[in-house]
Amino acid sequence: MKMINRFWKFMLLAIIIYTIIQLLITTEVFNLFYTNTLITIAINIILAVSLHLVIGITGQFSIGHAGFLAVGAYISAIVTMKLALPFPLALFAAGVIAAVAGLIVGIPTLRLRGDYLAIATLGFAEIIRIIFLNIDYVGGAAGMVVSRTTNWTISYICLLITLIVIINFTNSRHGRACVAIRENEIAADAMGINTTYYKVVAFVIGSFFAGIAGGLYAHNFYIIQPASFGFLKSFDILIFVVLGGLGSLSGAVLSAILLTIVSTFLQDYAETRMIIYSLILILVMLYRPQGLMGTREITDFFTSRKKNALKGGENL
Amino acid sequence: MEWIQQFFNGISLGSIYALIALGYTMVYGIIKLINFAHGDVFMIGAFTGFFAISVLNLSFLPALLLAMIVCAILGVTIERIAYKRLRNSTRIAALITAIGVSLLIEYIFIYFRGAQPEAYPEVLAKETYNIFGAKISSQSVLILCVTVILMILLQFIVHRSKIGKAMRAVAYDQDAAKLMGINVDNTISITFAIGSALAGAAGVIFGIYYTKIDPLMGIIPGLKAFIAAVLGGIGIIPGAMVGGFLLGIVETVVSASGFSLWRDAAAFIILILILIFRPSGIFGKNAKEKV
Amino acid sequence: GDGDTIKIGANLELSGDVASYGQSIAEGVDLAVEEINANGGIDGKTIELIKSDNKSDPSEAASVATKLTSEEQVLAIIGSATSGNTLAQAQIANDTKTILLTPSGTSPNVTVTENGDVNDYVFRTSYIDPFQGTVAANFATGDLGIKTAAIYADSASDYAKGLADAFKETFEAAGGTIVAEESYVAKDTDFRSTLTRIQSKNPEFVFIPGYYAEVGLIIKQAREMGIEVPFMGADGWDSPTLVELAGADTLNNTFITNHYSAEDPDTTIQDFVKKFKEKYNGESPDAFNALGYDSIYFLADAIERAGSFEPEKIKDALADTKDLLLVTGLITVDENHNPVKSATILEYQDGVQVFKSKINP
Amino acid sequence: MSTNPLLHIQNVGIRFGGLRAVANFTLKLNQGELIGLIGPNGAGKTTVFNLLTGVYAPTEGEIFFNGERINGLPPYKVTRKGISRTFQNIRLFNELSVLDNVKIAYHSLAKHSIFSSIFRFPKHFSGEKEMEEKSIEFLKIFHLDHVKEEKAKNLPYGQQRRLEIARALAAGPKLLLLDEPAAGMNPQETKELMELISFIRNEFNLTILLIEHDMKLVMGVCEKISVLDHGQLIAHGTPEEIRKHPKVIEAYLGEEVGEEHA
Amino acid sequence: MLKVDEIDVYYDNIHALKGVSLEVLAGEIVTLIGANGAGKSTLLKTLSGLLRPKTGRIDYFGQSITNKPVQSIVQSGISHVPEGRRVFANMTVAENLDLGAYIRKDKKAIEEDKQAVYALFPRLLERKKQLAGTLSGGEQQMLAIGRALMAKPKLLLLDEPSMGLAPLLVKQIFQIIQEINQNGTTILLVEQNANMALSIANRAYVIETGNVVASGTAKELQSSERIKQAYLGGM
Ligand SMILES: Nc1ncnc2c1ncn2[C@@H]1O[C@H](COP(=O)(O)OP(=O)(O)OP(=O)(O)O)[C@@H](O)[C@H]1O
Ligand SMILES: Nc1ncnc2c1ncn2[C@@H]1O[C@H](COP(=O)(O)OP(=O)(O)OP(=O)(O)O)[C@@H](O)[C@H]1O
Ligand SMILES: [Mg+2]
Ligand SMILES: [Mg+2]
Repeated sequence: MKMINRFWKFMLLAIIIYTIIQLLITTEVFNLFYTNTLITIAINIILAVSLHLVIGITGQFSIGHAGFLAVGAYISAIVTMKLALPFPLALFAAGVIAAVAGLIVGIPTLRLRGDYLAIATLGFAEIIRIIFLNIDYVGGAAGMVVSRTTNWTISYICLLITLIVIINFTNSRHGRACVAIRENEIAADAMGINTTYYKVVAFVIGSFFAGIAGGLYAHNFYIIQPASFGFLKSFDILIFVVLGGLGSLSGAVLSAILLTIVSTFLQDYAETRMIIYSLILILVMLYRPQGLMGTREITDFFTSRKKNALKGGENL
Repeated sequence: MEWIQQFFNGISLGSIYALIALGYTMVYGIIKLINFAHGDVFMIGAFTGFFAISVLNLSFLPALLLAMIVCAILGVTIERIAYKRLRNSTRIAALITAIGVSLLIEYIFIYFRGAQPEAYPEVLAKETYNIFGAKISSQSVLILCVTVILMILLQFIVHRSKIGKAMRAVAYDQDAAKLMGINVDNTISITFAIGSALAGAAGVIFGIYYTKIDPLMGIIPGLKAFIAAVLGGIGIIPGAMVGGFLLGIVETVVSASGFSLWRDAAAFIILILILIFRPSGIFGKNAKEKV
Repeated sequence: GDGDTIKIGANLELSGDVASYGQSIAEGVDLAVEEINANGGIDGKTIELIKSDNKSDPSEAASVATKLTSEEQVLAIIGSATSGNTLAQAQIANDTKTILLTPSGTSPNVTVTENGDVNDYVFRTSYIDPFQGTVAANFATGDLGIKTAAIYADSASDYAKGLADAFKETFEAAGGTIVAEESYVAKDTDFRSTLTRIQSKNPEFVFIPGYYAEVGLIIKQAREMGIEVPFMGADGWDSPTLVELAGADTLNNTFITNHYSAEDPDTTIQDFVKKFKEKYNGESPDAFNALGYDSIYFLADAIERAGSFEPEKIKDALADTKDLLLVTGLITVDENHNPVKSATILEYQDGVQVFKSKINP
Repeated sequence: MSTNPLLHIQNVGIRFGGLRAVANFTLKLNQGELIGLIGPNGAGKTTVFNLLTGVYAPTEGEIFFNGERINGLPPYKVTRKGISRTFQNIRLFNELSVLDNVKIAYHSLAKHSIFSSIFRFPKHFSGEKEMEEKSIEFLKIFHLDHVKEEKAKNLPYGQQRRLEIARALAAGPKLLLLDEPAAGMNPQETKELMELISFIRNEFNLTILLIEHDMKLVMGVCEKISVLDHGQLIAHGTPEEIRKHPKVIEAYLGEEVGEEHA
Repeated sequence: MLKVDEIDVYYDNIHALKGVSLEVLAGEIVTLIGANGAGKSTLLKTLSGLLRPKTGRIDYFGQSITNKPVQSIVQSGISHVPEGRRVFANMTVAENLDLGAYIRKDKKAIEEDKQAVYALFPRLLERKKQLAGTLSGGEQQMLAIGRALMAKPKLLLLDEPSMGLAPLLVKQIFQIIQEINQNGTTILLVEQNANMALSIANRAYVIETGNVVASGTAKELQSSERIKQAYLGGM
């Protein structure tokens, strides 16, 4: 079958990418710094793609994604550091608890629209952050020291799983239901789609992967602090999604890669980095308000199905 | 007595939020843009006032006016350069641009003068009044009056004056507004000018009241003012004021009960609760789309 | 390092929430590096300083540290300003055998891990939080004869928490009572509601561990509300801005513990103040400036004593430092990599810091 | 009238603030009927549709569909019970392809779960395949299959109207509600639409309730017509009866309506 | 009065009007008919300045208004009632009418004209405090026409004014259009309801995919077999 075939092509490509990079790491062509940048890129892609499902696909304007990142980070850190359980389990727990948080946040807020939804999600993210700030068990403001266990392989595996799940979800009747909500909620409702249900589902899946990203994040940066998960972090994730092109999964991936590299590169330009960063944002938005990819996908450039309008990655 | 005092504390805090929220809500009401740079215009207003008072030796009113003018010009410039092109693109693209503009103002400012805070000179004599055993400073009273007067003035402009009607027409449908003979660009510029001038005034008043200003000072009050605006029903002018007061009082009550660390969380919880029961804010009409 | 230079990284908060501390440290570091290089460097090698911004964010700090250690292969990293951002790099420093020297990270667990092990490669220039808290409590009970006190601490910083804990312990041990314990959050501007609460408890003394930006406002608002009792704080208060914010009169009857005082007639200090003012348009150096400056000399001294550029030897030399005279005092490093040095108590009189006493550990 | 109507609207009403948009409205639709709903602008016709489909909950009265009480159900549940509609102002999924627009309508008829889609179980593939095939069949009926990859918003107006009907049909309704399907069409296009309505009605064994201001269409296809004015039913009967009904002439048709289109 | 000379209009790369020329004389009712998507609305939008022609020229009373901004075109006496009504939903009926008179300064005359509009559409008077967005389609159409009249136009551009209206109202609207015309306003009318449009118009143009394919007096077109077949329902 064509679809199955595509899946194996995707896997083959994934394995090739992995092998090349792993080779570069073992031969020490990539030093620790490059490897770290790769891990950060993987984490950021997971974040971008998980938010893409909520904003780009379902059209729900959530700007509090860092809250779920925080939940994942803290839960995974508790599992490994306090309970001394294995890291993969911690990652899973991070995803699950973040998904539960997504459910708790999503049910009341997703009935709100537009900017009201935006500010409510931002509010929830801040509440989550303040909760961690006030729990002494996780170190309060000073944060928690976490030993570094994230490595390139595990980040890559998580990234692949995220991509597969989200692409598969998007390219199914369920993903179409979400897109329908984005396009016209009243009509979607009239077509028999339980709009609340799908908004919450998209939100929960998005939160789950943000939680996974949080687990990787916590075990990559030695320390987690509530201050790292403020609304500016949420904006960073939002920026990946919008800059890449709302509704384009490959756009989100691409901009997560680009912006992470730009940001790492700008470390050397301490005083001017924020000026450059903000100028990039403004200029891209002014001259390409639809984002780098618009609503197109990378695969559109290779296939003849140019007019396929349902976005979110090709079928796997 | 302690609680009367706390009530006054809450009102004073709330009127600052309200003052910033007025401009926020106004700009939002017309072009539906969450102008994240509003807080930074507020910051520039505060610094302009500071400069006017300490370097140009101006007194309060001229300094206030100068700050308002500078901010009005800044606001219009931002709109013309950064937002105008985006009028027909998605709201979210405009939002990202606004975030970009906000960061740009902050860091250009820091680049040229550093991030250190500045202490505001005292230009207004300060007295303390005793009401029911609670103390309230003349400055608090001043802020309260300024806020209420500006609110009434704005409400009048938007709902009664011709330019106000034009603003609301532009807000709803720019092409149809053009067909009425309205100059859309000018109307939006005027909106930004008024909104930004208000932010500038708020900046100066904030500086005088709290005495500390710094290049990142706009972020938190900007966010709080935005919450206040949403609480009241974003785009609705009296709503911004009521939202500001409500927020101020809630925060004060939470701090006064010894939970100061939960203060910001409480602000958001109130916001979310209100939105759950009134999805368009306290005064917001539930603008359900007619099917 | 190779050739004629040694690479030293600076991993500082040049933007973000606590940018002003990072920037202050950077100024001090720049001045010291300039001086040392002008005087022929360390053992004939000039210092190549690589300054990076960590955006006041621990994950960025870790990323910067990785870059400095693997890309630039620096010998040592100066930074960061806060304990959290320093902690984020501790494991990297140990793993890559890079000296990590924080000028101002005062939390005890920067150098000592939770289970009591000392981080081999991590050092600091400042003393630790409990020391200042203890000094303040002793001063309050002893010199001022205080019985009841309130604590109003910055909750968002481990620094303030450490000070508050130490103060409380010592104060209560000396027979005093803490009548109110309140916190605020950094970047707050309105403290009136909590101050009203404190006022209703009638303390004789208020201990305010925190940073000048908020403290200035707290003092001003407290005095306006009629709280006239003595206030005390620590090095976080030290900035000319505090005086401007609170007002010179308002600040009377307040005290701080500090690393040093720019008003101190001590020649080492005045020398530094003069050089600093020359380089930075007459700006008066604050404690972060001084600590940044000292950090470079602290490191340079160790390298010279080690007589080698190998990190293993330098870390031993740092740990062995004894009676090294720096701007912020005479230091001796203890077994936890913490410098043992004196604290200065200063009183504000009409906006000027007046030397009150010097307390040795 | 038969004893067991498909749709039974009983004394339904709704208020918007002070305005009683629909009041005491009663209507029965038997299986297979095609009934027109006409009335002056603002009479409350669209509001009746909104009440039927759950967009608004009636403040008074009850609605039975297939013997089940449906008032107060959310729209998606109403659709699943077998009522679907088109909108007065077209509401397509603009950025999506014509094919996807129809596929979405199939959503609630498909069975494969989120899990089977995410993990690509065989059920997913069979489910998706079935949706695609059926959707294409539908597009063929409506002569839209040649534009199936086109974005909905790029279609000419007439095709958009047809797509909306196709989409409504794909949701598998027993009762179809059409809100001014001929609005904005010229007489020639309206004629074609009339043929289409008759065709789908027979083909899918539908019951249809139709709002339209084009009297030629209404009189041409409807067996019975209900007339609303100020939210109230003022007449119900065959086209001939309605055409001559004095109240309808006064409120809605005006004089000499017959001649105009003749 | 109005002379359109060979204009070409594009939406990005869609060529919507291809060298369209037409003329409207003072005092006339001219109607444009054509299938969906023929370019009728595009033409009206170009006349009122919402769109710019790429080539060609538009003269109004002998003066070019080709690239003038919308507000000055409105000021010179051209009012456009757009397709789909476009009333200001968040404002009351009365406020909508006020906005129609935005370019005017004569307060008293404005008030009189408002009363005249209410007399024309009594339903609007009933609903004058209601928000326009909650009006029914027909009510909104009345409001849109009323609003355009408030500018006291010399030339009124009407885009499908009968769309979605009850037969009685359609008749009323057509009567009102004639009344407005008799009071001295020239009218350019776009209609799908070609029969009725032709019955009140002096002259007509037929547009097909961006080209004018036929023109003449209303009578001529009404009796043309081809036009009957394509647009009048083949009677
Ligand atoms: N959400 C609402 N809020 C307030 N009033 C409303 C609302 N929806 C409809 N109305 C009012 O209810 C009345 C009936 O409106 P409705 O849309 O049902 O009319 P209609 O019969 O469909 O008219 P048309 O033929 O013009 O479409 C109108 O007067 C309208 O203004
Ligand atoms: N905003 C737009 N962007 C791109 N193309 C457009 C736009 N508006 C109209 N078009 C295209 O221009 C052509 C002419 O459209 P126009 O709206 O003028 O037709 P019309 O004759 O008014 O049709 P209708 O009877 O449907 O109102 C059509 O092919 C349409 O698809
Ligand atoms: Mg209707
Ligand atoms: Mg048209």
